[in-house]
Amino acid sequence: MKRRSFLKAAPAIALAAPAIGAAPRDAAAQAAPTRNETLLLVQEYGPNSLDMQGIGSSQPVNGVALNCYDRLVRFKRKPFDDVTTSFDIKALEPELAESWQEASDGTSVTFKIRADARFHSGRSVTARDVKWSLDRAVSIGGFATTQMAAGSLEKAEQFVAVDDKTFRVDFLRRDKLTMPNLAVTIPFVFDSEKAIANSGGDVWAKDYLKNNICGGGAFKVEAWRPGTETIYSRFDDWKSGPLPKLRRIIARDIPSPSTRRALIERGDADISYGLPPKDFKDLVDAGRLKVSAVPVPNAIWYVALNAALPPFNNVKLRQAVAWAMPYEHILQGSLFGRGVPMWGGPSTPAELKWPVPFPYSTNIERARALMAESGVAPFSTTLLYDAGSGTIGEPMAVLIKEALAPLGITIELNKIPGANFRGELNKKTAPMVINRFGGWLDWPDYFFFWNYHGNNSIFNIPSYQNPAMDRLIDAARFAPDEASYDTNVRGFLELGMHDVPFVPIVQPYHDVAMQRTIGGYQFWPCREPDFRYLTKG
Amino acid sequence: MRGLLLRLAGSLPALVAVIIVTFVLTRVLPGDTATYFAGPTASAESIAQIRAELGLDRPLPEQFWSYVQALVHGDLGMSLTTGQPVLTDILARLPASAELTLCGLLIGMAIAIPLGIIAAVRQGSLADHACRVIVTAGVSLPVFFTGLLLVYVFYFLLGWSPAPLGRLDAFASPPPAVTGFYLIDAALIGDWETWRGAAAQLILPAVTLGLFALAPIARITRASMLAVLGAEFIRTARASGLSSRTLILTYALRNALLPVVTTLGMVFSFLLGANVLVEKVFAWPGIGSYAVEALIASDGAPVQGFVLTMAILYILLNLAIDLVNRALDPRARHT
Amino acid sequence: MSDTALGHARHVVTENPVTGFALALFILFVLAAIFGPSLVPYDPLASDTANALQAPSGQHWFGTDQIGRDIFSRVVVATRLDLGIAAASVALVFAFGGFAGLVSGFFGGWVDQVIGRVSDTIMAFPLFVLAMAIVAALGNTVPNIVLATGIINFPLYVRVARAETVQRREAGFVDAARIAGHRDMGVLLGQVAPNIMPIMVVQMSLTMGYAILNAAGLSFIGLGVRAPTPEWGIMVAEGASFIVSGEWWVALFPGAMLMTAVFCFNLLGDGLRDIVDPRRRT
Amino acid sequence: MSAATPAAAASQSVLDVTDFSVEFRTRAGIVRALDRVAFSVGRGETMALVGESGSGKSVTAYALLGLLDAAGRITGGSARLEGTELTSASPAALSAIRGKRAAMIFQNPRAALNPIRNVGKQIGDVLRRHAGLGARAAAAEAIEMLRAVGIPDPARRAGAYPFELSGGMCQRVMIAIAVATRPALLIADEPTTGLDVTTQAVVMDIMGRLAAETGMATILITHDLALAAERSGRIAVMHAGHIVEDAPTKTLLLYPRHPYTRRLLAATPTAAGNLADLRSIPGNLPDLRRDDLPPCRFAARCDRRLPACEAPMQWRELEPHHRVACWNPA
Repeated sequence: MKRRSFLKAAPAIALAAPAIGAAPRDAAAQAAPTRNETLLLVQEYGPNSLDMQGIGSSQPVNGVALNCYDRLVRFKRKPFDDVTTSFDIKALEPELAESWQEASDGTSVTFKIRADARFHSGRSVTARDVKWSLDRAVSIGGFATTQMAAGSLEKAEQFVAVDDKTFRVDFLRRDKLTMPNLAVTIPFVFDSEKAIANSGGDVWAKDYLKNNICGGGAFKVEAWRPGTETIYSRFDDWKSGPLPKLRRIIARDIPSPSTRRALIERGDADISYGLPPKDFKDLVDAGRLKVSAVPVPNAIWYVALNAALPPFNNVKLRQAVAWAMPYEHILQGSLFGRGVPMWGGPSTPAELKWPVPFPYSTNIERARALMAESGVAPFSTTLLYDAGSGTIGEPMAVLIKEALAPLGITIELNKIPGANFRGELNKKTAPMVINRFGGWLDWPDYFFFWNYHGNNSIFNIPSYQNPAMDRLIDAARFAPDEASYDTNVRGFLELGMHDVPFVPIVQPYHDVAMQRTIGGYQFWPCREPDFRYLTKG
Repeated sequence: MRGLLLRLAGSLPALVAVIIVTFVLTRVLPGDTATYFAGPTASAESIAQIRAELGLDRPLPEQFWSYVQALVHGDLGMSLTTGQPVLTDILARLPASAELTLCGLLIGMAIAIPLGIIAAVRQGSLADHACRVIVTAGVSLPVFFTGLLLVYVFYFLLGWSPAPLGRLDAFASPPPAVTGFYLIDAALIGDWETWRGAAAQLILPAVTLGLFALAPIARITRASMLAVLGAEFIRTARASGLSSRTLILTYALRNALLPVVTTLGMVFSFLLGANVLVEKVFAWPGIGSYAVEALIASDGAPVQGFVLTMAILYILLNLAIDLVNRALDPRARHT
Repeated sequence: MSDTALGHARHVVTENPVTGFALALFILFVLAAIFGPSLVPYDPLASDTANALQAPSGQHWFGTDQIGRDIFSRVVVATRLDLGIAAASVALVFAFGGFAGLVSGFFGGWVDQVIGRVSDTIMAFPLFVLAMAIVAALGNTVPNIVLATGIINFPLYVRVARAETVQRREAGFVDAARIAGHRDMGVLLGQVAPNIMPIMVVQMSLTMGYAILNAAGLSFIGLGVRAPTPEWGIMVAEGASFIVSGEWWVALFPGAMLMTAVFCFNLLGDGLRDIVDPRRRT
Repeated sequence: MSAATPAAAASQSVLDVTDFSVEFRTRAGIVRALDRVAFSVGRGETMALVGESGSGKSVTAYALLGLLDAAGRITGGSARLEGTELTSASPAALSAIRGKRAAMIFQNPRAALNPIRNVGKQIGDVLRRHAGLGARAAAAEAIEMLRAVGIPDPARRAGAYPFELSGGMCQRVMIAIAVATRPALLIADEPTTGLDVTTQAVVMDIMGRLAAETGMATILITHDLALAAERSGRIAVMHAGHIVEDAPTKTLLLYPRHPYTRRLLAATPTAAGNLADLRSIPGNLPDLRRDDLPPCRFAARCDRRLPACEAPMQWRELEPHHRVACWNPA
C-alpha cells in the first residue's frame, strides 16, 4: 500500500520516466478493475509518443489520440456486420461539441461545447483549449499540419474562440473535406492550461505532451513502456459519450505474428491486432473466435509503374503489364483470399467510388500483343517492396516476377527495410513498386489527389504527370455540384484505368480477431482500436 | 589495483574507436530518417524541417562533434521509434536483457560444466562423444529457429509454459524495482507468486540462449579439465589417496575454472549481443531487440547507444573477469 | 600430407565415428552444392498457388511453401548459396585475418599494436549487431554479407595466427632461416605461413558453421539474401509465420538443413583438429 | 625368472613384489612395460631403484599404487603391502591405502603441488581424508607436519602458496604431505631432481630421518647412482622392464655382476655420475611393443651374449642378498 500511495503522488514522474519500471497501477482510488473489466490487446508495435500531432508519431499513436483525447465531432457510427460497427464518412455526431451550425453563407461553422465536459485535471473544457489545440495542429509541422491542410484547415486565424463554450472555424474555401477532417484523429483537444504550464517554454509543449496525456478523453494512460506495453485506465468522469464498459486496457507489443496468433487462439489475449492474412484466414475457417474483416476504405494494394522514366513511360507497356499480372494467384498465394479483387471490371467504372475494379485481368495473349505493340524490347528491371509488408509483399513480388518473365521482362526483387522505403519512393526513380495506400477520407478524388496528381506528392510513386488528369482531379475536389463531381470522377477513373500508372491488385481487409466474449468492436478510418465501445463478458 | 586501472585505460582506445565506427556506420545507413518520420503525407518542406530539427542537414564532422559533446554529458540522444531518450530506454531495458542473458548463461553452465567435467574425466568414452555431439548440436541451432520451435511446442501445443508475453503475465504487476531483475526484486519482498510468474516467463528464452552457450562452456571446461587432470599436482593428489570428489572438484575443477571464467565472460558478452533474435521471438523488452528494431528503422541514436553500452559492458566484464581470476588464483594477485 | 598424417587421419576417422559421420555429411553437402540444382525434381523458383502449403508427400518430399514452391528443391538448391557465402567469408577472413595475425606475431612492435587495436575494437562490438549494421549500411547484397561475416570473424583469425606465429618465432627456426640469409617477408611467407597452415585450416572449418549461422541470421531478419533466391535463413523466416498455424514443414526443413550443415562443419572442425593437433583437442 | 624369494624377504618386509607384470595398450600395439618384476623392501630400509629413463622404475611405483592411466594394466604377479594384496584391490581400497599406508613424492615439487591451494590445506586434505581429522585439527596437524619437515615459521608458511616457496621448501611440503599419515612405505620418485646440491642433501636428510624415526620403508627411484649409493641400503637395477640385478649397495658398487650394471658403472666411472645421458652404452632399449621379445631384453646390446641367453631367464642367487638375472654374469 505504501508503494501505491507514493506512486499516486507522482504519476507524472512515472510517466515522464517510464524507465523506472514500477509503474502506477490502480491509480483509481476504488477497487481494482476485475478481469472482466480489463482487456488484453496484443499488437505488433505500440505508440512511440502520446502526441499524435507531434512529429514522427507512429500509427498506433492514433489509438492514443482516439481513446485519451476528444475531438469536437466524430463520424456517425453505423453497423457493418454482427461483429463490427463502422462509420459513415459523410455524417458526423457530437463528441466534445454538443451541436454545431454551419453559417448560412457557408464560410464558417460554429460549435457549442458540452457544458459538462471536463479534462482529466477536472477543469472544464473551453473554446480556448480547442483553439490552442487546433492552432497547434496547423502550426506544428509534419504529418498533423499536412493532414489538416488536406481539409483546407491551414491557418491559426481560421479558429476563433467566441466565448468559453463557443468555437468557430472559418473556412478558407469551400471544401467538402473540411468537416470530415475535424473528425479524424488529428484535431483533438488538449488541456491547454496544463500543457502550457508544463511546456518548459516550448510554445507547443512538445516534450511534455509526447510523454503525458493532457486532455479529457475516455481513457488515461496509466503506464507506458515504449516498445513493451501501454496500459490505459478509464476516465470515470467522461461525458462525451456513454461511459466505457472497460476500465482497464493492457496493450502489449508482440512483434511476432505467430505469437500474436498463438495468444489469441489459446485465449490468453482478448484482441489480436494486425494478423497476417494466412493466420486470419485460419481463424475465420476455424470459427472459434470473433473476427472483424472490413475492406479498408479508400485503400488498395497496387503495383506502381514509373510513368516518367523508360521503359514504363510507354502506356502500351504498362497495359501489357496490367494484362499479365497474376491477380488470382496473388490474391490466393499472398493474401489467402483476404482482399476484394480489383481486376476483371467493366471497361468503364461500374460505380463512381474508390477503389473500383479495373478492366484488366490475367490474359497473357493480350499482354503479349500489347507488348509487341509497345515496341519495347525485352529488358531487366527492379521491383521494390517494403520489408515490413512481410508475408504479403514478398510472395506477391515473387509471383509478379514469375508472371512477367514470359513478356521478356526480367525482374530483380529489392526488399527495402521499412524505414528506407519512403526514402526510396521519394527518389522517384524506382521502376516498379509494390505498395499499399489508403486515405483516411474516403473520397475518390482524395485518393487521386495524393496518388495521381501532377503536384507529384511522395505517393505519386509512378511520377505520373498528365495535365488532363490534374484538371479532372482539381475539378472534382472543388466541384460545385454533384453532377459535375460525378463527371470529373468518372473522367479521372477512366483515365487512370487507361494509363495504368498504378495496377490495382486488391482492396485489403482490415482484420481483427477477438474472443467471443468481446463485443462492440468499432472500426475507424485510422484503423486503431477504440476502447470506448468495447465490451467484455 | 594499479593493474586494473591500467587495463581500464588500455581499453579506452577501443572505446573511442567503437564510438567513431558506430557513428559512421549509423550515418551511412540508407534511408532518410527525416522522410520516415515526417509521416505518410509529408511535403518536401516538412521533411526539410524535420531534417533540420534532427540536425541531419549539418556536415558530418559537426554532427559528430555535437554527438560527442552530448555523450560527455551522458546524453545518448533520442530514439525516434520509442520517442524516449536513448539512455532512459537502455536503462529500462538493460535489466531485462541482463536477467535473461544471465539466466541463459546459468542454464548453460549448469549443463555444460558437468558435461565438460564428465567428458574430461572419461576422455574418449561414450559419454565424451555424447557430450561433444550434444554441445555441437547446441551451438548449431539457429536461435531464431529454436525459439520459435520451443514456443510452438511448449506454449502452443503442450501449454506448459505461459504465453510469451514478455517478462510477466499481462495481469501481474512487476515487483518494485531495486535491481531491475524481477527474480531478485520479487525475492527481496518475498512475493513468490510474482517470482514464479517471472521465472515461468524466463525459462523458455533462457533455455534457447542456454543451448547456444553450451558448446563454448563445455568445450573449455573439458579442455581445461583435461589439461589440469594431466598436471603433476593431480598425480600428487591421487597418490595421496584423496577422494575422487575432492580430487575432481577441489583440485582439478578449481584450477580448471580459470580459463572457464574467462570464457564465461566472453560467452556472456556474446549472448548479450546475440540474444536480439531471442528477444524478438519472446517479445522480451531487452536492449537487443531494441537495437535491431532501431537498426531496421534507420534510427541511429539507439543503435549508437546500444553499441556503446555493449562496449562499456564488455570492458567492465573483462575487468570483472580479472577480479574473479584474482579471487580464484593467488598467483594473479601478485602480478 | 605425408603418409603418417594420412594414416593418422584414417585412424581418427575410424577411431572417432562422429568425425566419420561428419565427413560423410560434408561430402553430401558438397555434392548437393555442386549437383543439387541439376538434380532437384522441381524448379525451385516456380510457383504453383493451387498447391500452396501442401504437407510433405511422395510428390513433394518436404511439402510446398506459401506460393506452392517445392521446399525440397529449394532446400537443396540453397546449399550452394549458403555454403558459398560461408566459404567465401571464411576464405576472406582467412586471407586477411590470417595475414594480419602472421605479420602481427612475426614483427611485433607497432604493427602488432595497430592490428591488436583493430581486433579489440571489433571484439568490443556485439558481433551480430555489427554484422547487421554493416549489411544495413552497405546494402544487402551477397558480397556485403560475405564482408560482414568476414569482419566479425577477423579478431579470431588474428588471434590464432598470431599465437601460432609467436610460438614458431620463439621456437627458433625463424632465426635459423634468417641467419641462412632469407629476407623477413620470405621467412614469413615461406617458412612461417606453411607451418601455421594446418591450424588455420582447422580454424576455417570451425568458423564455417558460425558463418553459415550468421548469414542465415541476417537473411532471417531481412538483411541478407534477397527473395526469391532459395536460402535457408529466408526460408525459415518465411516459414516462421506458418509454424503456429500448423504448416511446420515450411520452416522446419530449411531450419533442419541449416542446423545439419552447421553441425556437420562443427563436428568436422573438431575432427580436423584431432588430426592436425591431437594434443589440443577440446 | 621364477618366483624366487627375494633376498631381503624377512618377517619385517613391508612390501613384497613378485612376478609383477604391467602392459600398456597403445595405438601402436601392446607395450610390455614390466615383466615379472620382483623385490622386497623391509621396515626402515631404503631401496634404490635405478635405471635409464624408460626402464620401468616409475611405472613400477605407479602400478603398485594403482596410479596407472587407463591404458595401463597389471597383467600378473602379486604385490603385498604389509600383507594386503595390492594387485587385486578395488580402486576404492587402493585409494584408501594411498596416502595412508603408502605415499609417494615426486620430482619437480612445485608443479606437483596444487598451485591455487595453500600448502597447509594441501597437507590438511590428506589428514582429513585418512586420519579422520576435522578441518581445524587437520590445520593444526598440518602445521606440525611442516615443523617436522623443518620448515621455519610453519604457522605462517601453512598459508603460503607453492609459488611463494622455493623448490626445496616445496619438496619439504611434499614430504610432509606424504608422511603426514605415517605411512609404512614411501616411494620417492626422483625427489631431488631440479634441486641444488645443498637442498638435495637437506631433503634427503629429512627423508632419512623420518624413515629412521617411523620405521618407514623407502623406495628411492633415481637415475642418479651417486645418490643411490649414498642414501640407500640396497640397489635394484632395472632395464627394459626387468630387474636385472639386486644387491646391497656396497656389493653392487664393488662387485657388479650383470653386464648392464657393469656398463652403467663404467659409464659413470666414479660411480657418482648421472645416468641421464647414457650414450656410452651401445644400442638402445629394445622396442617393448615387439611380440618376439627375447627372454633377456639386454641381449641385443650385450657383449657377453651366449646361446644360452635364448633360454628363459632365471634368477641366480650368487651370494646371499645378491641376485642377478643373467646366464653369463661377470
